[in-house]
Amino acid sequence: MAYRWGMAVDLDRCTGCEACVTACHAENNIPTVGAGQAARGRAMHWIRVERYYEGDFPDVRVKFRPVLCQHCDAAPCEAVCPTYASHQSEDGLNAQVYNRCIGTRYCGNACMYNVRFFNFFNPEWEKPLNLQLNPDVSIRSVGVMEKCTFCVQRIKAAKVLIKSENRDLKDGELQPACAQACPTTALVFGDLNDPESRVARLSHSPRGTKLLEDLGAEPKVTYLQKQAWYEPDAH
Amino acid sequence: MNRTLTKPLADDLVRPLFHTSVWFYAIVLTAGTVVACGAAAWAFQVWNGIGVAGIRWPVFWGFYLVNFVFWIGISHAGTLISAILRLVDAQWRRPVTRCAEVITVFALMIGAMFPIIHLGRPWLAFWLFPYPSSREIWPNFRSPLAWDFFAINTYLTGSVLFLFLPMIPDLALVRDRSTGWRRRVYGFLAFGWRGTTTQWNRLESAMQIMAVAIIPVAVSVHTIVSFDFSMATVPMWHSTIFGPYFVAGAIFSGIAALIIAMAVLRKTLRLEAYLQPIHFENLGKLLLLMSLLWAYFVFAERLTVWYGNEPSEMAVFWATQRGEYAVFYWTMVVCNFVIPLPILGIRRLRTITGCVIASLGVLVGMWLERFLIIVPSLAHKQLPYSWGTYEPRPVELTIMAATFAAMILLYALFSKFVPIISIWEMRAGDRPATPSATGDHS
Amino acid sequence: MVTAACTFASPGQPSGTWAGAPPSRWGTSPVVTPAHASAGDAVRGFFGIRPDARQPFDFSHQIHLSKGVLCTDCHTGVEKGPVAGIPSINTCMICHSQIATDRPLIKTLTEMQEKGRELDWQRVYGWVPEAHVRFDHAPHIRAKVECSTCHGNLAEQTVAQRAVNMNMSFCVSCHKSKQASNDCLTCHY
Amino acid sequence: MKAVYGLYAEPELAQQAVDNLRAAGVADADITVISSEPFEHFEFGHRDAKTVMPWMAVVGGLVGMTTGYLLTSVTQMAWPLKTSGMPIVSWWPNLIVIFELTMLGAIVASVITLLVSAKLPGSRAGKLYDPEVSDGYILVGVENPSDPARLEPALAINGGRVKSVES
Repeated sequence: MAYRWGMAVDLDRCTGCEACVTACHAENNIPTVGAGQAARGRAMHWIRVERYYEGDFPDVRVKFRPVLCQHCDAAPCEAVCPTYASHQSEDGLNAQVYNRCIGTRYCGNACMYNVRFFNFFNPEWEKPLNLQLNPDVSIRSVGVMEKCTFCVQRIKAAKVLIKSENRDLKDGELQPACAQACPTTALVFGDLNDPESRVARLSHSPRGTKLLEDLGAEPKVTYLQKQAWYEPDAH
Repeated sequence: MNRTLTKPLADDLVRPLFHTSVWFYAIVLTAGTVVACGAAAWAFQVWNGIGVAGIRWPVFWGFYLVNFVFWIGISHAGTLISAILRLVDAQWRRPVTRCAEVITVFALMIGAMFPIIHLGRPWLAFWLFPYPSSREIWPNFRSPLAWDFFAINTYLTGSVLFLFLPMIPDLALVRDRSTGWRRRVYGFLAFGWRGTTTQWNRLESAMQIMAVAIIPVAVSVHTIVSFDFSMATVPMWHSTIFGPYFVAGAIFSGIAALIIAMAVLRKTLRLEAYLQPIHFENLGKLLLLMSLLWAYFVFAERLTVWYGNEPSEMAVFWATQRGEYAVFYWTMVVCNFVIPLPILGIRRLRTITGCVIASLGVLVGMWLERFLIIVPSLAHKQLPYSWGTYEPRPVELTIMAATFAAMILLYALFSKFVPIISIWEMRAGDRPATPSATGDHS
Repeated sequence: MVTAACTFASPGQPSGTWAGAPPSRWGTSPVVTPAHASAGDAVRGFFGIRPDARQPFDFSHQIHLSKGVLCTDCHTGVEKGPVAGIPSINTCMICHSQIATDRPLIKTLTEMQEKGRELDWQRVYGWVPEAHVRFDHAPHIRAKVECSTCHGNLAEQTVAQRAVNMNMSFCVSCHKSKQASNDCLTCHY
Repeated sequence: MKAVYGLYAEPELAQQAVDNLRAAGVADADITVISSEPFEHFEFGHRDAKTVMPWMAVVGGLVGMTTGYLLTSVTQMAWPLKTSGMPIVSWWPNLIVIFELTMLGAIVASVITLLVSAKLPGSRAGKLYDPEVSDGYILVGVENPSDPARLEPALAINGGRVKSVES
């Protein structure tokens, strides 16, 4: 059976430590553009932790929301791409095919989550940082859009592995870097087509909502959060 | 009109082809320099990466797309207006059609450059073309950019033919009047035109059919340009009004460009006898109509957004009404409506000078309109955490200046080598139809 | 300063023989650099023009295969992972410590092994970095794709040559005929 | 080529010349009229107005429409890639491409019909022509007449000039 990768993000567990952001940068060879370019809006973070403040001083609470590509089923970024660089993969991933991308940046505009990033220049790593690059991940060249892939290189490797060992994938065996790095296990990744997987069960949780759900993009990332009407004791 | 006048008419309109003033060289040199600077700026951008432009996350489209929409809008001056006037057989169209159609062709060529200039990897722009490749993948026809490709190419093909076909008899005329290399070049371009009755009849039929076909194409072109925006769920883009709104805006700016071009031609080529106040008067009325239509569309768009009170749309709405983009917004309203309305509405002010002033305002206003559609919406998408800003960089400004220079350059060269007013159409227009001579009387 | 984008060789993503990009000359940050070293380099990259690999010496596949040596005897990684592996001198010396030791070339190899030096073999196939193609040998071997499908009949070659035009159409037609996945992410990620 | 022709400044005179030629027994198809502007309002100006061009435009449009349909559907089925949850062959967007190609087909077909039926581009060598047409004169003449002497009086109208071409 085909996989359908998805994620659940437990906002009640997220402490905003940004370990996911760091892990993602390290895993996916995301260039750090430097202060000058970052000030010009060229910073890239496939996953970012949005901070929102609630209440008035001094009674202020901070809310964190990790935002990554939502891998929407009806992704607005896909249909607008004239070259199919952005399309739905057979596993339901929101694929970004770098070699096919000509850099219209239309997908970046169409994405309501602003989780697509553009290589304004060719990336470069100063010695010895080039030695820490992940050999399993492409280095994206200038003029190409990039975004969260749910660590497709890990998915690919796991698929090859289970095929060579002739077995099924175990739930939790495969994790993207962000979920792996999360100290509070706020990020849960897995196969939504497997009803027994943790992510599938969490996605149906009454605490779950989708980000900008009313826009109809049908995201595959579920945000879990204490709801006003939800009383855990009632269950 | 007396027959004896047709030779002076041809003499007048052909004169710029054989007599070059110093001004011509000055214009070509100046505009050519600016165009060369623009080409250098583009080469610089291709070599270093598109990051040298001001576009940034999340405002991925900036000045390039503004200019794209602007120039495609300008292109609606010519072929569309000329086709409509030809179909309704408006006699005053005759000296206007060719200078209008030339604007279309050149503005389209310039406008169509921008989608390539703005690409991250422009050397792969040919992937937008539908052709069989070893990759076995075709363009995605669900993408508005693929629609753009077809719409612009159809319109460009149609417009070039619509301009060139009625040029053939005039090229034949120039051929007959010239010697040496000019005779050979014009002879080649004239396709061996003689002017037999068959040729005239076929030409007229073709122009009639093309006029019918080109009007829906022109409407579709700017509708599809508007789809580039309205297909995305970006606040204040995702609107059903965008199609007609863009078409109206395009014709609006197109007429303004035409009026300015005609006023310049009138002075520089001494065409006062042919481009008369009546032509400016009529185009001025058309411009007034479009100004009112534009105001109506803007009001309808703004009212709907304000009434709907949707938070993400209101963020863009207030940013343009009284926020960081308010200066541009109200300048646009003044340029597109407040200034043109009295100038064009009051008959005494609807002079050539008045029309030119109003047109200059409209060009500025319509350019700002495209800026205000593209940038504030992208800067204020649904998640406030990811709001951003945009400001152009020198490379964008240079390329933009170069496109205006390119228009001047191409127009100057064209009017130097081809009679800018259709001689045969003027001749045909000079002769009132005599009732006794119509119909079969043999 | 080293540009990783071009000189970076990874398993499954061959680097080919592309020149590295020059250090940055523009911008406010060190990450900014043109994608190619020169305009000529850019044009060659666009058309995929690449010089043939030049090997340290003319290794004869023909002789070795005719003696009954199997591909997997030397290219040991091919069944296990992405890269087939280019054998080190140690691999050569498994046999050549005994066989044909009197040949001058083998003598040189023996000397090199003693000094701990390696041969500078060059990659025969390879893609431009912008192609972002990843190729894993192992699944293809498991799917019983013959080595000669892509590498040609090496029993007739001395130095390995580019036997097929390795463009996307070549890969895709084979994937289609074997009903392997044609999802873009199978190879491009 | 031999020819005899008259040059007239006024279309009324040209019409008279055409009528005279007919009266002299010249077939309509043999009369050449060349002018520097169309004369739709005169009988001689639309002797040859019938054309298949509108039909050719329709045919061209249909060819374009078919091309558009095949291009959008066949290529998308050849390598089906899902985007935005839309069907592989999505009619709404495809209609746009089909429309554009239909119009392009119609335009190109009418222009091809124009070029073929008006014999453009063509050579003027060996055909009746006079550069004075460019100055506004209307040329009425007969190419390779069997009896030039008989036609000259028909063309000699007050206000016109009769010329002839030998060899």
